[in-house]
Amino acid sequence: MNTHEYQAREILAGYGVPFPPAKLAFTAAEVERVARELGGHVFVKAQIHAGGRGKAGGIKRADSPEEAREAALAMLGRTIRDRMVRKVLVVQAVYLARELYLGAVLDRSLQTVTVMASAQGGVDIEQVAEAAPEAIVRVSTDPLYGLADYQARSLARAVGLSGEQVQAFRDIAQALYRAFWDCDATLLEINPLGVTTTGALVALDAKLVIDDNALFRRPGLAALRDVEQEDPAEVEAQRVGVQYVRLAGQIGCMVNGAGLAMATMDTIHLVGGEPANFLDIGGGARSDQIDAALRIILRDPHVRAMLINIFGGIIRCDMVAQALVNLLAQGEVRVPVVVRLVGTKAAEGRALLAGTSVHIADSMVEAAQMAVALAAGEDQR
Amino acid sequence: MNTHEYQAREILAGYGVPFPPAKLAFTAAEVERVARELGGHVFVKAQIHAGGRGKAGGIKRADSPEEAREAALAMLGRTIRDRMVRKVLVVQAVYLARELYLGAVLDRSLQTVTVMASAQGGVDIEQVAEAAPEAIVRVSTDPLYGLADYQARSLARAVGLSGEQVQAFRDIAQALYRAFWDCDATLLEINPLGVTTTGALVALDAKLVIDDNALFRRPGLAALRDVEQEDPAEVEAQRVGVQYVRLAGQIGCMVNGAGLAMATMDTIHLVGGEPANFLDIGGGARSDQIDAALRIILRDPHVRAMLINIFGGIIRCDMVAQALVNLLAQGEVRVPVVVRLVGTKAAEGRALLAGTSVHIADSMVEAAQMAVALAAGEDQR
Amino acid sequence: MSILVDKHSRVLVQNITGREGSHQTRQMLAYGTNIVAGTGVGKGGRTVEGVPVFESVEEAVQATGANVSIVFVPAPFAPDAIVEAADSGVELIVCITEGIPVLDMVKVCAHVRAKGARLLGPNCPGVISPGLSKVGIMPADVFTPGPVGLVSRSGTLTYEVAAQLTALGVGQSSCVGIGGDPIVGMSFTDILGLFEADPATEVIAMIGEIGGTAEEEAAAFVGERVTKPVVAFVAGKTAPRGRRMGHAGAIVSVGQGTAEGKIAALREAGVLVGETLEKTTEAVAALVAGSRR
Amino acid sequence: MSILVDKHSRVLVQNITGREGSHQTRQMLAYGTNIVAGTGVGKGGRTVEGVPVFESVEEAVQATGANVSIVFVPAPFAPDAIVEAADSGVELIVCITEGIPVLDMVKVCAHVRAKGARLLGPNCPGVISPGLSKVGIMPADVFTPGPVGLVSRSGTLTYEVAAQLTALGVGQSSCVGIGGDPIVGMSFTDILGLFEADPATEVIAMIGEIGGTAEEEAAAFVGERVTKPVVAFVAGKTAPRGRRMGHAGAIVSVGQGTAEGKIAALREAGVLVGETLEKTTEAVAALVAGSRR
Repeated sequence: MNTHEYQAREILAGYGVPFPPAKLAFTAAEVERVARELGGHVFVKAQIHAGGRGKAGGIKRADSPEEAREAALAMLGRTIRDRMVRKVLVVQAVYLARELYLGAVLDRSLQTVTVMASAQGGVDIEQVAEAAPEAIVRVSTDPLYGLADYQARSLARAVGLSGEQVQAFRDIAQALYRAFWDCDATLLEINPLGVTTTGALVALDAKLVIDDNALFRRPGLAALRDVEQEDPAEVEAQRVGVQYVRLAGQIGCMVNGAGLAMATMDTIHLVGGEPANFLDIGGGARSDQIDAALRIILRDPHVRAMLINIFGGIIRCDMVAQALVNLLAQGEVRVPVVVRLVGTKAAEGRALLAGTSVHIADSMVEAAQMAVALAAGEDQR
Repeated sequence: MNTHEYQAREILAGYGVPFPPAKLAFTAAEVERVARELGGHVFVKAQIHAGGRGKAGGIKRADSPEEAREAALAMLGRTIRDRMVRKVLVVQAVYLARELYLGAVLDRSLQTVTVMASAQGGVDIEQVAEAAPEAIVRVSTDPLYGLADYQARSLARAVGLSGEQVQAFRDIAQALYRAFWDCDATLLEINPLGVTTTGALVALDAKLVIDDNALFRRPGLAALRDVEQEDPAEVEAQRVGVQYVRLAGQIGCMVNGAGLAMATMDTIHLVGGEPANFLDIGGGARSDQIDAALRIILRDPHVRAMLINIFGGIIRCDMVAQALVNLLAQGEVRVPVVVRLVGTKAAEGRALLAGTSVHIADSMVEAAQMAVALAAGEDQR
Repeated sequence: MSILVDKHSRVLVQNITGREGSHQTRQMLAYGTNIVAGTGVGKGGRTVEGVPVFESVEEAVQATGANVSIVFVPAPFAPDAIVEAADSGVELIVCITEGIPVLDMVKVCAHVRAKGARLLGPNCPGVISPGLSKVGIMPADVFTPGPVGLVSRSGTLTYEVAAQLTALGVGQSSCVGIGGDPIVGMSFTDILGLFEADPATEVIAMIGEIGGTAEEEAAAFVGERVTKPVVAFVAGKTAPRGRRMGHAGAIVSVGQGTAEGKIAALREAGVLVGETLEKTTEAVAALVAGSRR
Repeated sequence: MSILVDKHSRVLVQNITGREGSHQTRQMLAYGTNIVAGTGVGKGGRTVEGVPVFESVEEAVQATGANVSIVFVPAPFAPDAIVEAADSGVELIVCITEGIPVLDMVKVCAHVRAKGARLLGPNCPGVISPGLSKVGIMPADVFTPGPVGLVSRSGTLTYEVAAQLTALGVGQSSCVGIGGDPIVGMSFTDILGLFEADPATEVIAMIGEIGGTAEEEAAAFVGERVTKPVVAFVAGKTAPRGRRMGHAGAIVSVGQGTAEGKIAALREAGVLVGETLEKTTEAVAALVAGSRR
């Protein structure tokens, strides 16, 4: 689960991480007032669940309350990176000498938490990881002992800190590490971690992603969820209990199993199409879930054809076929459909679809080829 | 560091451990009022740092506010087990079917925390450990994973609980375990953990001992210290930085090193005397510490002779001798003194003592024999 | 022969009294799996499908000598169930449960390692040694005994590949789903080592996916330690960065986990990587035919 | 020969720039200990008594090949210093520091074990192999080379026993203080095993005290694995229950740790237990004389 900057900030501040003074605001007038309170020189930051908001106009410097008001007017109620801006964080401007990166992620291979730092802060760490992986320094923690002082100090020195900054960095890194565990985070980062012109460390942005599987025991964190920032189709999918991720292509697909769903997407790409989504209905989906999943796909205006790829196990192919037949009968299926059914009750499923407009394929490759061809035909209509 | 029942109770209650309603009171009038608030049927419990207060009149049942007042009058301002009663806890009476024991201690051998339970609660667990060790069930925890559900359930079943009681016990045991770590405890116990006549679990007494070495990082816990409940000589020793424990004998001893101090005590016993104290001045004691240590011993009215046993290492024997010479000169030494000096500057130390009333011994056994004989002579005077 | 489970496996079903546990117990018994015991909190003393139910794993192990367990305990309690099994001397623990908080698995995996037990999963379909024993939830009829060792992070891809192999007339020694979570017990590397040592396995098929570095580590292991031919497939070439593809573990992040990187590492190590599942299974079949010649 | 340290030990002093660290460095250098490096936070690049100071253990180890460290870091930071040494590949870590919270040591000992390092202490005087190397704070002049292996939970009792042995003309192979805290790294058992394997050690002297069960475990180990004669002394027969006798570890509680229980267990295992220190050292001397005859 994603959180907003102001939420992550509040959590980290609770662990003693220093941030510049700031306040959340919902209207331009509020922004102007807050900017005045904060001394006039501020940053106005759109609170949206999207990376790269800076380049997209989601972070603006203002040197007077009036400028802050104007910056807010350009954001509030508008869409940045496909996300509606409902609130902005007004942050007192700080004069920085350098921008560092500090983050914690899971190290799957060592099965523990890794703390990372870089002297190249202020940009997306993914870009640093690609362009200059050696610019990211990592330490692996012992989950029992935690992030050792010496490890935090070595990160501090590696990013060019010295003297009292080393202890300040250590305190921030250990706070981040503790917050990571306490929040059941999968990612927690401070980027940039600024070094001010007077040498002090101050956190200027924070990002927290929480393990969805742990929300059941973190009601306080679960309450931070901002559904409005999520794709409505993904919200609906989560509600009915299927896994959906919107993609940019034209072939909607419904598959059981995450691995098979990805393999299906890859096959579509291989034969010249692009998947419109990832959709895994899971191993034991019910009729109503299948129905909901099909409707989610059909609601996507970019979908030109649908591919259904089911390996029947606990889930029965005839149940999937019946759900599709029902939708067809209701006239809800506006695009050509290709179905591949294997495993439990596959023959029964195919029998149900006989006589409908649905195309039957034997293999995944064949199904993908048919779907791509049909989508191209749709496009020409 | 020892804590009071009401303090341990408050801490555990913060972790969700159920206790009957109760209130701390400092005067008999207060006790009467609280007893009335609590419905009249209460226990009045002296808050002192001493075990076995029940048998010594420190816990009394009252069935009316007036009875509670009388019980309090019999305690407040009096001494129970050598401890002054300054406050009592007034606890609503609960009707119990059974009394269990639940505690956590350090397992030195496995280097982790062990959680113990017994169906024989309500008595000193030391007695159970001696009389019927098999009546105590133990589980060792993984410090990373903590007290597993299954372990808590197995303890619950072992002490005869069943049904919903098992989950209730699990919750209490896991709360106790978490509190143990959070408090840097060396002992944390609920005794008795009562089973009410309706089958509910309720904690009726709690004992918490905190690791002195961890107090530096637990200011909130360090503030719980009640110096008045401690032996003034031990408080003074702690203040000056030496280790002192009052014992029942007549030979005061001052030694450097805990092991050597115990060996000295044992030798005194072996030759027919009894040590009046354990006193370890440590490996690097200063003059003022040695002076303070000598005064602490001399202040004990039971002391009939003093034995000083120093193995000079970092500590110099001449410094110890000089401190003693100074005290002698001030006329502060009211009992015969035997000194054994070995190691760094031993000859110089002995030279300083030549011509004084101090007896010099060569070996530990000889020193003990001399001290015991001198003490006997003092007694006959 | 086979790896992990066979006719001698004495299987314990943890939470056998639950809906999924009892259903799958029926399926496993029907396959011939030697299920000797089950556990159910507060349900000790009952039987499910003729299998005796115990209050704790310790009691079950003492009474029946169970040495393999399969966990159907709901996510909030599954970590505890794994720890209990490891503490009670179970040698192989198969955790089917999906949705366990990943930081719980950091603790559980460390614990299991310290106890010297083996953990498969969580969020995995289990393991089947066709014709011998099934300790998992896979549809049994697509598997058939033979010389291919199959290991996968994905459940349905395991079934798909096994079905295609079976259709091509190629059977399997053992098929292992290691699970789709970011942190799982046994890794590709562990399973590859077992297949390498298993006389019944002639060719190894490995089905990876995006996320993490397990495939890269497997590639290094194959290069150094595996003499048997390995064919691989990696799912997720078209997955966008930073989005979780169903499996909690299927996410590309901080420069790690792309399909391209995995495929390159595997090819570097001499592993044949199929472009599609069909080409992958055909390559496996050809290698089996070749080794039989 | 000796155990733990000898002429080949390359010693690192952690917090060499502190008062105690620099003082003891002088003493150890005077004894001939091969001190190759020191650490001091924020003090990298200096020298202390001619020894180069590094910012981290890792740098010190890389630059000097140090394989033994001695920790003079104050209690709040000592756990971290031990972890750092273990992570940096130091083989033997001697922690002199007193007053470390015991639950910190639960974590630290688990970490050190997992890293495969050895830890002596905390709250210990260290180890001396007379004539070869001293990695500790003991007064050197009471020790002399010879055939007795000495191990103790107490510092001053170590010196006392060594001095008495030296006075009796009996030298020591190595003298080890394992520390007076409830949780320490190497136990009596670990050291007994090393003495048993050390050709230079003919007789073993073991000085225990009340608290815990380390002496009972040592007794069981002696009964099963030690062929060399062992003489023991246990301090604290007159200590009251439930009171801490100086050492955090010297406390009798929950039915464990009495001197009587320890002495009985040791005698049961064939260990000669002296009633006083004098009788203990005399027994050791007699055994040495006997074995020399």
